[in-house]
Amino acid sequence: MEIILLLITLLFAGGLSFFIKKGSSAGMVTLSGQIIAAVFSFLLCVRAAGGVPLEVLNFFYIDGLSAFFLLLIAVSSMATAFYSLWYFKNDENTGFYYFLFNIFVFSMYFVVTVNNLGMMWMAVEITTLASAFLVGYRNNKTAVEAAWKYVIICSVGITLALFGIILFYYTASSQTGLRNLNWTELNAAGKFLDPMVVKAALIFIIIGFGTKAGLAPMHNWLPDAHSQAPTPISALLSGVLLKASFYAIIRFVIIASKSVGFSFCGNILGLFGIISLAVAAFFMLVQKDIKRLLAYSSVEHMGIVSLGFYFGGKAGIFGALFHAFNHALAKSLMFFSSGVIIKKYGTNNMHQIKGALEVLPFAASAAFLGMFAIAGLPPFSIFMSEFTVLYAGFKNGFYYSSSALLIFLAIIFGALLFHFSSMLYGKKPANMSASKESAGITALFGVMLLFLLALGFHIPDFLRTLIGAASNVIFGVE
Amino acid sequence: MKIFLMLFQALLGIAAAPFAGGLIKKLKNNIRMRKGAPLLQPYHNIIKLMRKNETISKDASYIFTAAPYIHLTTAIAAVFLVPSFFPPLHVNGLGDVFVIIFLLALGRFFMALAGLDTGSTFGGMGSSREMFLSSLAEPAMLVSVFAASLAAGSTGINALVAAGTFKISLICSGLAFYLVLLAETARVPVDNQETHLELTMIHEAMLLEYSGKSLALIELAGYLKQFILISMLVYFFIPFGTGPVFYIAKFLAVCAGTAILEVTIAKMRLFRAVDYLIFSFMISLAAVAAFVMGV
Amino acid sequence: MEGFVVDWKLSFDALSIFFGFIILLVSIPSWMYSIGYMQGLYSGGRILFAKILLLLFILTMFLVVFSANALLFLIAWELMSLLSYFLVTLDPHEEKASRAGLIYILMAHIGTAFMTAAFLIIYSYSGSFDLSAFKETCLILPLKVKTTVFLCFLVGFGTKAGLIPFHIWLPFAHPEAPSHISAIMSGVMIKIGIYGFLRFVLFTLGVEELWWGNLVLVLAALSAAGGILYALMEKDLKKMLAYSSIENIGIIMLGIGGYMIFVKMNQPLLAVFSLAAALYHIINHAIFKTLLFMGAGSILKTCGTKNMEKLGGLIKLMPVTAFCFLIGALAISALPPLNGFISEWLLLQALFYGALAGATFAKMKIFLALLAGILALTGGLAAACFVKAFGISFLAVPRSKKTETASDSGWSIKAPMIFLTALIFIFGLFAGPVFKILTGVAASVSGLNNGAAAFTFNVLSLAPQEGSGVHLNNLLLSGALVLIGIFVFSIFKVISREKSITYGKTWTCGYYSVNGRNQYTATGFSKPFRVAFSFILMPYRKMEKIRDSYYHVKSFKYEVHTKQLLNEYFYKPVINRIFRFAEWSRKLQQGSVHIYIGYIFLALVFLIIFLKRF
Amino acid sequence: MYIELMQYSVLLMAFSMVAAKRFSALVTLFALQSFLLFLLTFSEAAKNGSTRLYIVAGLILAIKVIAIPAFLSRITKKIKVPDGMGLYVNTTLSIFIAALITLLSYYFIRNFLPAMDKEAGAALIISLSVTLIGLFIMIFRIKALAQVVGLLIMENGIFLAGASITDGIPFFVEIAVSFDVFVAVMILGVFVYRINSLFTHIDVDKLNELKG
Repeated sequence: MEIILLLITLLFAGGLSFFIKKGSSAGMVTLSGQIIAAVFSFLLCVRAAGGVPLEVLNFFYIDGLSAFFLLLIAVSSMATAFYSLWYFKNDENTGFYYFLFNIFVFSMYFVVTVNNLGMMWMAVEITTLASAFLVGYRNNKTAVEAAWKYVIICSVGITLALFGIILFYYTASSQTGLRNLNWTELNAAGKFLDPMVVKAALIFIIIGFGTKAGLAPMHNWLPDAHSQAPTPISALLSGVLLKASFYAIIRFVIIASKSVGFSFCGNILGLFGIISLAVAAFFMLVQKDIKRLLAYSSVEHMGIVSLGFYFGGKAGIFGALFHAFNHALAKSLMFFSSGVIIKKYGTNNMHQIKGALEVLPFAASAAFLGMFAIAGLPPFSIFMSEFTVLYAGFKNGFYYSSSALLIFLAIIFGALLFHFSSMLYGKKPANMSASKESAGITALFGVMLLFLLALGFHIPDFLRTLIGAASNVIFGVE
Repeated sequence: MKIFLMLFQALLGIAAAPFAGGLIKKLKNNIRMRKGAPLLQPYHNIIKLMRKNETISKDASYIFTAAPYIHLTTAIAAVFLVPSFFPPLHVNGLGDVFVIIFLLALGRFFMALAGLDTGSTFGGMGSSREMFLSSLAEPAMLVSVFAASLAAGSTGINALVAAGTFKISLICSGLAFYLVLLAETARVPVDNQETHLELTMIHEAMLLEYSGKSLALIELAGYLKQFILISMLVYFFIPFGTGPVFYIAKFLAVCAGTAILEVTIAKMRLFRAVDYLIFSFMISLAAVAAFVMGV
Repeated sequence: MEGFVVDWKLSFDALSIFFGFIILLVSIPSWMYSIGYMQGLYSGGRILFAKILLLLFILTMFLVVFSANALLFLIAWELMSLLSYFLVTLDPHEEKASRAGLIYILMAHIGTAFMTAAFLIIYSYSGSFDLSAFKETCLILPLKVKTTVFLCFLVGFGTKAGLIPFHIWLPFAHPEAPSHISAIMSGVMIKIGIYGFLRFVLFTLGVEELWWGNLVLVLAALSAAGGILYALMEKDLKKMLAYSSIENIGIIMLGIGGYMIFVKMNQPLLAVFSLAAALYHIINHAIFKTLLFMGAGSILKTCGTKNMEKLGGLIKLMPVTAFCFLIGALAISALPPLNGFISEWLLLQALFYGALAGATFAKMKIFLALLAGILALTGGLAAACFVKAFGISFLAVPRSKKTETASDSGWSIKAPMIFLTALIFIFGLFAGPVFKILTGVAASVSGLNNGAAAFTFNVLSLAPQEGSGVHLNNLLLSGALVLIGIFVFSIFKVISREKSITYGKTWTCGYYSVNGRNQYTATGFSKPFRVAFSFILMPYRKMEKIRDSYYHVKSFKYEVHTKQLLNEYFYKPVINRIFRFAEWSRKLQQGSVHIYIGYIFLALVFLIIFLKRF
Repeated sequence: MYIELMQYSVLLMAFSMVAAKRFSALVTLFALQSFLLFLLTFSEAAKNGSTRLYIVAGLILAIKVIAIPAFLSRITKKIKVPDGMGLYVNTTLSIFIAALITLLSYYFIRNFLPAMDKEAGAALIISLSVTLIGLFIMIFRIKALAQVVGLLIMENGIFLAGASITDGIPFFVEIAVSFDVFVAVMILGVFVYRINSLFTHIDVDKLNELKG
């Protein structure tokens, strides 16, 4: 039941914040809405972590996997809502923004909870449409351009995905006379599906949803959208949206693996994973725009996640899921902190930002530590997940791709450090003066860093069991 | 008892060392159809210098004053280590042939510092060149000794002295050692003791600022060093006949040879000296190779 | 297998304790030094920050040394690099420091990547990160895997230790760091790399083939000779010290490589001996390198420069620093009777007896003789290098205004230096007992039969092999030296009693005055070496004359630089290639949405065509 | 029999859209194509008289045949842009490429889905090629609106697949999808307005501020 309440809450919050034009109060409404939603999703997680999936009116279906992604969405959207308060504190009538924000989050919740794959497809499309206006929110040339590319490319991808879904449905209905697109039933019918059709379908699925999940070479919308959207939205995009659409891929992979075996799906994902890593590595080296830099790093991390699936095995899956979670945290932190810097310096161009450590001690150090976190240095948790993925690679004998992963990680680390040390160190511009920073935001940074640190040393049993349940779903363990 | 013998031998060495220098000079002059200074001239010089007052640069520090003492001290200590008049007298615990090399290096280190101490340009130039040549000479010397000790089966002085059979390896290493000896004692193909042109000086340039007693110390130390090296050559690389007589004979022979060599060949440019030293290094390696082949 | 858990298992075997001791030995004086050094250089808050960082840094080093779990080791290791990076870039205004830090941590990270690979390969066989489990697994690893792992470890740990050719970060990071940090980094941190090598290659992986040892020896020789050569070219005091660290790492690795080949030549006794010698040099280098960096630091603090060409005459202005630096210089140039001499002597003995023993390995004899030669060359160059360092920066006349007014710093800077100077003497004179302990350590960790008894003739003297009548009793030797010294001194005092000493201008063959400008310079001092070794150093000169008329040259600028062979021909080109490729790849994304959709189309077509391949 | 005919004519429409130079022609052709789909669905509905399919057919008629073309042509009136939609490759080559695409989909279906029965396979080939042709139009037509139409063509192709190889994907999914398409087109239309107002043109290939 919670899920319905959750969604209703979001819709309600959205509507309310649409009607109260006033920025701050709308923000408060949204925040509270998010918090309530988060509470609900925590409840759901707790229930689903047990391993028994919840079915609500044969429409929503929440098992370990969905629960895990619920948690992910809940955490980052809550944090983002909080951050938006600070980000928009000076602008008036941001009601529309908050409305879209809620719809966006709503649609993502919808994606991970709905049972019917057709509906899931639609929800993913809605995420695009809702976030389109958010990306184009600043409504200047570049923003509109980015939004246009975003919508067009994602729609194309999604449409291809629909083709894949139809193929799935075709074989299901022709082999087993299935009359609907419910995941549960498709999954049950999984082993009867015609492998060739499934393979064909899977191509379209992975390319389709992969476009939205930011896998290279379908990733091109991503840096534009991330760089042009308001910072909270960038955080949400790469923190949650990418994972949500990767969730869609996973759902289909689960079905497909029943008939064509896991390795086939894994191989395709692995291919895209490696390409994403390579693209990210080289584009990050010569990047000028800080938000684009972070966007590419998202591409990289999605690549790592899909590599986790490629390497497979319990380790690989665990690593991939855990990595998705860590990345959501760390990347949001990165966007938040660099958002602060950008607001202060008034530019995205990294060559014009110098001596940030002096101007904004807290935000800058948060950005610095977060940078080391997403670069995968211990003791931050991303190191752990990357390490797990790597382990899976070496264990299952993928020596070349694991070595490639190591190399690209090194290059990316170099690129990140190169850019950030040039931004944070050095003399501050003459006209800049060290300003006091908002305590709330600093606290937020502190909390997120703490999370990253703690997860690096010990994964709480709750999360562990949740991920375990998720991977059980993936392996089809009942 | 042994200790006293050693002391005696050391004193004897100290007393005899300048003579070798004088001898070589005399021979050289005779070969050049000159009369030359009397054989005992080195003693005269040292005593004369002792008598003189000393002038020290006011820019110099205690290094400048201390260096000659340290130089001489290390030389004397080395004299204790090498066998000279009475062959196997070496006291265990004073280390081995490598230690001799390290000791000489200590003295050189301080002389080079002293050269820099007064701020005199020539001093600096001298010490730079000195360190340059010595650092290149070191490997050759060490490896030649290495080869000899391989033949002897130990780096211990006594063992080295005891090992006495002619082998190609020994000849090669002996030759290498001799080349190094010439370099280390500032002899002609590398350096020229008799030059009076500062720019061509190597060893002497370091000492330009010295006068009086200190200079005496240094000259004595120099003679000692030459004595040590020649004794090492005689004992470790020319293995026939033991006993003082043979020793002195061989010693004088080496001096004579050196004198002849010095008058017959010309001094090299500084950077040709590099090739010279590398050549001797190569010979010493060849000695090791020969030893491996058992010849 | 649900994610990795870090378990904080620690182990305290002889090796770990030995390295823990070294960490203490260096970090306590450095801590004390830092108190005096940092005040006045940084603001109060930053000093506190630096202190906390330093504490954490030292703790992580302990963690690395004592961790009995490879994962914990890895985490602590990377943490160590990270903290030291923050310490190097302590002053956020220093652009140079941040760049140096960048190179440093990037290299460290690459090294860690290799280690990670190696660990994971072993782990995928062993299934546990426990070191003992690792050890057991390594017995059954196939040779190919073992070789891979060995090479990974060599690169990984070699990078941290600053072994040529993985050393490039070192001459950047060490000079830029605050001096006490440079001291700790050069004194201990790079030794932690050695520790990793010992722990994981020698005592976990085991020495599988002879060529492993040979490879290590060759790299070691390269590091020793190359390091000191580049050090000799430097006129920046701290950079020179950094390079000489590379040299000393090379010397240490000589001992370790010796161990590796002697094990394969089944000479357990010699192996232990050579390893112990290496350990001895580790201690010694820790002591005198820390001391020298402290000296350089106090110069930097008072004279505001670490460029030798601007120093001079400091022996009168800062006597304590000068004396300590002199002793350090003597020790590092391996001159008797100080500690550096002992360890190098031991290494020479190890090489010699190796050459003597390996009857069945004929060409090893020549190889080892060559190595001995290179060691000697290194010694000679080191002596030259430190004659230059001390002579130019402490002797003669000051070369700059600021230097003329220099003076010794406070006690918190002097005391640690004096302490370390004392240590140099102690570890030099009481070589026998120390070496006994070290052989014990080496024997116990290597599990080879304990030859400790054989190596010390009596309590005080060293003996490389029983029966070979070679003993070195350093106490005796130095006693003799002192006695002779006193003897000589008194004799000559007596002889020339009534002679007077006059103090005058430096003669310089009659040149009218000696001042800061016409003294011999560091660059001039190293000129012959630069010419002789030009095939490695590739010197080049920049000259510019500014003349106001044809006849009158107003000002004349002349610089000599040397090229870094490796940087010029390996690192820079590779990095440039990568950047150029990246620049080129930007063309793929020119902003046209059509092309982007085209990519999707192509991906689709590709998969459709190659569907059967997956 | 006539069902196949209609399917093939849908493909024909796609080809003619590739050949189209002017935007108005494109819209008209699109309407026609949608109308064919409507006929297909309607006949299906008539055959096995299910109200579900009737509703779907009505939806198609309402949205794809009437609403969207009207909306699009309204936009074209609103924004004063030349009617030509800018070709990267001229019509001849375009048609050639479209033919290649058809061949590709033929190869794909015949090679990888041999199990499929004959007419279903044919239908799938047609729908896939229509989809890919839509993609092609999105790639090789410059103006923004052309891209919108290309997207719609892809939708049509997929709808054809859904209608012909399966007996229509589940009902409310279908409704949702068509509404979704509608919304998408609306939003895209809005963005076309914005682009026009900001850039005073709708040449999407001139939107290349964001690089690398």
